[in-house]
Amino acid sequence: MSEVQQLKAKDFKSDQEVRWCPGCGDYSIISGVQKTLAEVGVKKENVVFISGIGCSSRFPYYMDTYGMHSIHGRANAIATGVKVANPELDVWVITGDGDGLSIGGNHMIHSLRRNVGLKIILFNNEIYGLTKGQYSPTSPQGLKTKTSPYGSVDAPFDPMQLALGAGATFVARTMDVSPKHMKEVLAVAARHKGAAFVEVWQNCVIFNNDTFKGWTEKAVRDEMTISLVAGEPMIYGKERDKGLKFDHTAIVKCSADEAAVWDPTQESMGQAFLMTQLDKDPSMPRPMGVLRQVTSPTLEELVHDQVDEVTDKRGTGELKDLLYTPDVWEVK
Amino acid sequence: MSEVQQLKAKDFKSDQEVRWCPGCGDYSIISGVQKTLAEVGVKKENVVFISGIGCSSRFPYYMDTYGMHSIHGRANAIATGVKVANPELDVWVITGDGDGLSIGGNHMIHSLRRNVGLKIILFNNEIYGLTKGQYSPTSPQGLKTKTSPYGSVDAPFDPMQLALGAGATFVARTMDVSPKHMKEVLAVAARHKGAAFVEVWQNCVIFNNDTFKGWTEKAVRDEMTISLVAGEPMIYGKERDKGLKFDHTAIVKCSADEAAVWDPTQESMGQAFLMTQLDKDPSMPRPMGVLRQVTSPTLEELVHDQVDEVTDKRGTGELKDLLYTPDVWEVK
Amino acid sequence: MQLTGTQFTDTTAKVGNDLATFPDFPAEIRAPAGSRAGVSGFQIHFSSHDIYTPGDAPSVLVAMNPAALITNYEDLQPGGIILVNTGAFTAADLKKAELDVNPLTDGTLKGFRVIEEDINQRTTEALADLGLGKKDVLRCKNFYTLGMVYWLYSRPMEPTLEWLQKKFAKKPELIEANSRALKAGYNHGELLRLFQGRYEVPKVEDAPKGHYRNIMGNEAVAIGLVAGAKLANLKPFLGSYPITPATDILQHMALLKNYDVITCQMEDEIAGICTAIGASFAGRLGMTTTSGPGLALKTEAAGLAAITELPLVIVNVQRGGPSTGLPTKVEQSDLLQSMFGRNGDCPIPVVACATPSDAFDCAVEACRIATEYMTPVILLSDNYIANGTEPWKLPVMDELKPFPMTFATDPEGFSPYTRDEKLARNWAKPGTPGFEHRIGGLEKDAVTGNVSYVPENHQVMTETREAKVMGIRESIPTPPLNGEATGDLLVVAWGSTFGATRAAVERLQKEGVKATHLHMRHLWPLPHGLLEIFKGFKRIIVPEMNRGQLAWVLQSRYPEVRFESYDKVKGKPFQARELKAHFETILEEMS
Amino acid sequence: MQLTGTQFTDTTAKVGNDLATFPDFPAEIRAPAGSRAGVSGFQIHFSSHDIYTPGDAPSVLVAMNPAALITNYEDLQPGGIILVNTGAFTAADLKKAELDVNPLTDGTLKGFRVIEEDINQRTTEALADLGLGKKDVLRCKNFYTLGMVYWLYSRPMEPTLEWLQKKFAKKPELIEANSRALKAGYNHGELLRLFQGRYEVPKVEDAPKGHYRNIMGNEAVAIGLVAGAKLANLKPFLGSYPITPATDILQHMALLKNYDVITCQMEDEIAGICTAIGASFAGRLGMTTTSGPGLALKTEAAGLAAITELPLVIVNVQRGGPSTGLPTKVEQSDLLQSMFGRNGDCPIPVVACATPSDAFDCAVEACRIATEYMTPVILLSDNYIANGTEPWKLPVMDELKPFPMTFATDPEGFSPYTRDEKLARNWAKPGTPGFEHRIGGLEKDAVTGNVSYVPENHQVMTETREAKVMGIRESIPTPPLNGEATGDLLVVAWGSTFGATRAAVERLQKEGVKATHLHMRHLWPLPHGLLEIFKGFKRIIVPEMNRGQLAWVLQSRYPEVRFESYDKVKGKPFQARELKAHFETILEEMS
Ligand SMILES: Cc1ncc(C[n+]2csc(CCOP(=O)(O)OP(=O)(O)O)c2C)c(N)n1
Ligand SMILES: Cc1ncc(C[n+]2csc(CCOP(=O)(O)OP(=O)(O)O)c2C)c(N)n1
Ligand code: SF4
Ligand code: SF4
Ligand SMILES: [Mg+2]
Ligand SMILES: [Mg+2]
Repeated sequence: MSEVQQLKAKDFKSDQEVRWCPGCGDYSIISGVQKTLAEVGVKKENVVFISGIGCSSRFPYYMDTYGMHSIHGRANAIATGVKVANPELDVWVITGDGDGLSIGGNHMIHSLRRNVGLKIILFNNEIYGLTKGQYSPTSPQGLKTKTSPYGSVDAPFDPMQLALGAGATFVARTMDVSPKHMKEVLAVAARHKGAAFVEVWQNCVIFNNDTFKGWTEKAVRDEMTISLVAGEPMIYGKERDKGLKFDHTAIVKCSADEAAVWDPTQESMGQAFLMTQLDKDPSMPRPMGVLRQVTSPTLEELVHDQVDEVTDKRGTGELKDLLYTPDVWEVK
Repeated sequence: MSEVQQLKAKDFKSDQEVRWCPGCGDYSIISGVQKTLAEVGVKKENVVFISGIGCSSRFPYYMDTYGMHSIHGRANAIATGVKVANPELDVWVITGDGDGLSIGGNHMIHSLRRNVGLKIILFNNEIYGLTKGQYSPTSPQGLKTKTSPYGSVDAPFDPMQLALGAGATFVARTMDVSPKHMKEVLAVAARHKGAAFVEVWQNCVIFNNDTFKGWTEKAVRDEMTISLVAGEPMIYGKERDKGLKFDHTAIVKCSADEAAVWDPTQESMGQAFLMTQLDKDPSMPRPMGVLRQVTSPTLEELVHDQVDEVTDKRGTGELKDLLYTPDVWEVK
Repeated sequence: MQLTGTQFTDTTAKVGNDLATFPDFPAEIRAPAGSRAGVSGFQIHFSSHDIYTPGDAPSVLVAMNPAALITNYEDLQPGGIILVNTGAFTAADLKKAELDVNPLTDGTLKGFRVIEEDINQRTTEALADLGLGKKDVLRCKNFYTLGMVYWLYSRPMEPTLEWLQKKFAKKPELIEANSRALKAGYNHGELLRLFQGRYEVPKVEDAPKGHYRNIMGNEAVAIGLVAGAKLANLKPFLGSYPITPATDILQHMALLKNYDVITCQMEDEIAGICTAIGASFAGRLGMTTTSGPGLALKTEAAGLAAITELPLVIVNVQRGGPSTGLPTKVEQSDLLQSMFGRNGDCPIPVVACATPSDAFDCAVEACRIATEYMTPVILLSDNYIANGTEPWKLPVMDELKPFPMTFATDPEGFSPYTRDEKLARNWAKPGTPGFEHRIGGLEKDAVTGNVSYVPENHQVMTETREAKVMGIRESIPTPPLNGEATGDLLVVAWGSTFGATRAAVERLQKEGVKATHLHMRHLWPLPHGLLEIFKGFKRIIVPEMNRGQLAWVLQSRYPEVRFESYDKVKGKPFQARELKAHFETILEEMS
Repeated sequence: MQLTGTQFTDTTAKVGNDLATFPDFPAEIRAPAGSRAGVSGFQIHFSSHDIYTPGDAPSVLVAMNPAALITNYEDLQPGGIILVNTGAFTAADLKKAELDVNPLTDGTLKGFRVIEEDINQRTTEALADLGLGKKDVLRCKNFYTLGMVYWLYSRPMEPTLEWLQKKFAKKPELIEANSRALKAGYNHGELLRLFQGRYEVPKVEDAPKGHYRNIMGNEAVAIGLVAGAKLANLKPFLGSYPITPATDILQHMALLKNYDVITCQMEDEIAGICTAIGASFAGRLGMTTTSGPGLALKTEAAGLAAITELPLVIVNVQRGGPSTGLPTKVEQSDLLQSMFGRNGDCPIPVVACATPSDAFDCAVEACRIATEYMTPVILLSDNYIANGTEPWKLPVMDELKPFPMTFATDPEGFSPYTRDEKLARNWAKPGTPGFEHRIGGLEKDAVTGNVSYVPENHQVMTETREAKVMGIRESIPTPPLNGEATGDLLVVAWGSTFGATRAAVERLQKEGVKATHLHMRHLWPLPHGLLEIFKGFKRIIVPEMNRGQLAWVLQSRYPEVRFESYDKVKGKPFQARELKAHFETILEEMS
């Protein structure tokens, strides 16, 4: 067991039958994760998947690693406990737009601000899948679902915008229908030190089919999305002939030559946040890829450093010291 | 009772003895709110204050209006129920950095995204006051408190940044020690249609004294803060000789003449968000005043419009229609 | 399967049979077709006399694949008919069902009348000339089967044919295909006389006169809540969060916007109950719907509703626990949580419904208690009631007695904690001049309602809250007995164990046994008069789909008598025959 | 007041007296000084023999202002001494205390020995030449008073003088001022002989030999949890959220970082318990601390811990409920919530501590049960224990028996739900090669631990979880009786009612009454042997600071005997004399 073996994607498959609907976007995501794990080269026994409840949250059962399919909305909190308890582990959070942003929204934003070293994959299908089709906090206003038969009246969250607002050190987006892009993004996320928030556009064929079609379909994808890559110019279009640049505090279209170079590593979140505002203009492409990636101490580091420091200063506490403090007196 | 009487600030005082510590910043806030209510000219019976639990949350007891001192973290959710049930009411949420951002963080962000017509005042003292001094989600890293005797390891939220991330339509900040500025900001908030989020820097003399001193103290306030006013140039300094302007996606210092005009009403949150990044540079002033103020349909409007529409289309449902649907059969 | 089941149900009701159904979904949205976990069942029991359960032991089982066969055949009556779709018994199908040998050939089905039919093939043939793709054709096989069953039970095809017209109005080719499959199945039965004889279930002759409608439990709760609010002269406000098996209630109420209904799907269960509390504070009737794990999350806020004494209806549709447990299966294991799952001494009344149609009455009753006593109320349903259907004899409108709420009218000396003779406090809503006041979660003075830390006051308020809830007993009847007032055996049941218990006890009674059934609608406070009843019986059995929760409560309150718990926690309802068998054992012990 | 109280406590303990204290804070951080709500009390009871409560009826009351006087004088023993600071009895002071007339002059204090002294003035004089501001001077008045009380009880001043040196090391002027005030007060007592005679309480002669230390309940829980984890050979992880009166435990554990302790203050109670569950999954011993409303929020996650069968200690420091209730007052009203406040059939063991020092043992016991049985455990404390102090006879190190956890060692055929003879499941932690597995909140197969919807399996698992918890009985003793094994009266108490009950019963015993006290540390499962004990007594009284919760449980489990509840829900502990009076009434009824 001591020799590190190069694992393959299939080594991460558990013996449990995968039970998503045929055609569900979840299949492509699990395969992307399995490939990423193989590529990044982790030890199976160090990997832990923690999920909440939802279709997506059945994920851990299908992975031959450690895992917990917990309760609705609490994956981030449980995963925080796992990671702080043992920082050596590679802890992944698998969650949905309902699980992670509705009931679990608070744990999500708090784990992001604390920069807990979790890889968080948010399966965003803009619907509650497991409970059979109710609107979620990312469903567009007006969407008719079982609980909004006359159209949803709730304005949705933009997950990346929310993550930035919470102070996330890593924010990215990819899509189920582009395995290549997904693997690239997941690999960067897997290597990020600290909380990595990855939104994945995931199609729910049954209850919200084609919700991302206007951006993800092969025919339009290149025009309607832009893949942001650190250090590369912001270019998009089938012919890679279109660019984006900053004009004061706005992002505007330009030719490919004029395109600005994307830098997700700036301390200011300004540019990343501007990117999340692109959706206000329907003619603009939607940003995909890594929006932000900065290094900052993680919660688990700081916690353990403090334990070490105090221990260095005071010496390892023995059971006896705990009880027999200096204010003890003796009755003889 | 039918004549609208012009009420005075003191008319909003209840008969309950105010029980904050002498010197607590809460006194100035309640007085600011009372003055604002008088100025805006509301009817006492239409005003409802909903709070959670915390020192600040005792606020409703001191107001001679309707009110509920509810449970920890839930004020926004309860207030949403009040406002949607009766949109005619002026519903205010009183909360603290623990109540509204720690345990209540989720309800906070969801009420902001839904744009519920609530006036939310977040008393930010960067500490848990009522439970006697533990660090809060806004406490700076390193702060020594009763639960962080060796310094807090948690990176804090920036409340305004979080509110913007959640999609708030109104975001502002003011401070307890500037009653004038506070009244100005509160008056704009009071008149905002939709969710108005106002962070107030509030001093807790007992457990976190002087935490904002570096910005709010008379001697430095003009240099260390900038009051943003819609339509006015971004000028600050005792001599009002300093300005801010946008340099691409950054905010930079400039002379007063060159200062850009502040516009919180833009649809893109870009500039407002950039403002929240100013604290990354300690030499920069901290933004105060209204950061964002846009109009968008409120939840309560949309809910009631839908009820009206469906009712128009189907007719008012009578009890009998509810039971005797077309699939009824008769046994004779 | 659910679709065709529903069709059979509707047709059967229209024919005038009494019926009860019990759909059984897989927990996955689309569990792999053909696997055991993917079996989707639909059980229906119909008869010419009153029936109380979807039938313990079906007399006919239709198994569309090996998994369906293997997970269900044991429930069948000895000698029952099994209709099997042999088209789905290939080696691959057997493997999906984790079967090594074919149960059709290995003797498993000895004692049943097995009818093998390649329904896939028959359907394909029937639709051959329609030019449909293979997939579409095979989708029609359920209607082919339904046709066969219609023939078997002499049901008319018209209602279903009409329904198909509506359902596929935009896809005429599917109308044609399904209609044809239905008729082909029916004709197949007729032509080949596959079955030995045909069943004919005449319509219930002695059904009380009146108007009827088929109703599912969740829908009954939804319209019961709307009706209850109307009877209280309040507008309902539902704050909720989806959770199986309660979501339907929210979904149904969301449709009723023209009944002054507001529904808000909130970010979680806590926000659901909190918005409802806010809405009640603002003068509506606040409601929230959930299932076990959601109720666990609502308990802190339920305490706030109790101490602020605001009306609130909390509906809990129970499912298998603990934790996520068995979310699509039935259980009655939230009774003790409902009674005690809050911090402090915090009594809240609990009402439970027995059947889908009873859910309407119980929802109205919950609204009555909430408003008349200014208190949160917990209404317990369960997955069996929620998704079950039965014909509901509609109340004549005059039978629905209003219980209109009144708001405080005299601002002079108004205090929110002044009480009426029922100990309900004064209610004044924001927007009314002169009644400005504050309430909250801290203990409050018994007179002024202001915060009070006075020791004696807390004792008074704790006792007052308790006395108010106990006082509800004055407004509820001693539950009627089904059977004689004294005897050997009393069976005390609650919730959806009603049906199986009633059926089992009635069968015993017919056999001359001195057995009586007592059904408890009100679980807290317990109605007057129970001890007197209990004392009249030699043995008292409490069958529950939990480990003895009502028995625990009763034993604590009535130590004078002994309660014997009989439990089943298998995610399935009791069957009348298993209850009967158990009762018979008890009776034997006594003789 | 709290500060000087603590000084008196420490000095008294060092003198060798047995003692118990009970600080009583106002609910507001700084309720207006002088108002009734702002009264900050500190009660201490010390004696030469074992004492169990902070003393019901104090013999001396020190009242620094009218509000303190008026809210406390009634508790005093007839003939007790009242020391009053007349410097704080101006008209304004009286008004703040909502008094129209001066209680010193209107006969209110008839029957007490009142000593009036203008302590403000005395202190000012004593510090006149120090050049301090008026405010600073008046801050020293409590030490002046402490000096007087030291004189009265013949306490040495040295410990406090030393403490002042440390406390104000950076502010020498305050050392001087407070020391001088203390001495001045002492001398004042001596010189003027204000009191009729002086109390001398000799040190406890028969105190068992050993090492002692003063301990507060919350601190005892904190170190007990750390010790418990060490004995289990695990590292503790505390995930918590501040809430009165439990916050101290988190605060104290946060100091113990060099004991391998990790504490995380999370965003709410749910995150608190969830991080603890995560930490346990990762191989630490997860813990979470809270009070009633927080426990309500944790119930859903507690169910997850129960079904995943992970070790977890949940500490609940009870306060007055329901809802926010009386957050700074004592109550025992979360027992039923602890037992039943979860969805589904979800038994969790419950342990309750009796006194501050017992809290250490109970915390260790909770860790033992959690780890030996792989289960969440609820440890109940309350505000009275949490903030009370008593001398703690430290265990000799050998007495602390380790119960080391073992992790699964053989990956061959490993299954997380294989059980040992105690029914505890196999534990393997992430990071260990070959044991990769998944757990979760859905029902799981009894053997493989995979998700299972099989009906029979759910019954088996439900019964297994129950049997495991009931099996804990085999590891706990039948509680010892204080008194004879049969008799007229048995008093069954739990938690902090221990002290008053023990004192009351012992007084009765001394008077020759056949009364016995049974204290219950383990509330679920109930230990073996109780029924036999109960049957030996004519009457069984259960005094509780709630409306009869333990009585409810016992009555349900032991219908053969009758339990009589005696309740007090005033936010204050029972007094031995009120219990004794009640028992006497009962005994009279019997004679
Ligand atoms: C406490 C609790 N509340 C509600 C539910 C019901 N529930 C299960 S999954 C889910 C939402 C699923 O949506 P999402 O997270 O978007 O996942 P998806 O199924 O779309 O992948 C809900 C409401 C639950 N299991 N537990
Ligand atoms: C459910 C619950 N958890 C915890 C508490 C304890 N508690 C009361 S107020 C508070 C935090 C107060 O901090 P903040 O909201 O910042 O208000 P402040 O006192 O500083 O004004 C806490 C943790 C509670 N009352 N209820
Ligand atoms: S319901 Fe939607 S999200 Fe769930 S498994 Fe099916 S396709 Fe995927
Ligand atoms: S503790 Fe702090 S926040 Fe609370 S009342 Fe006192 S000064 Fe104000
Ligand atoms: Mg989803
Ligand atoms: Mg605060």
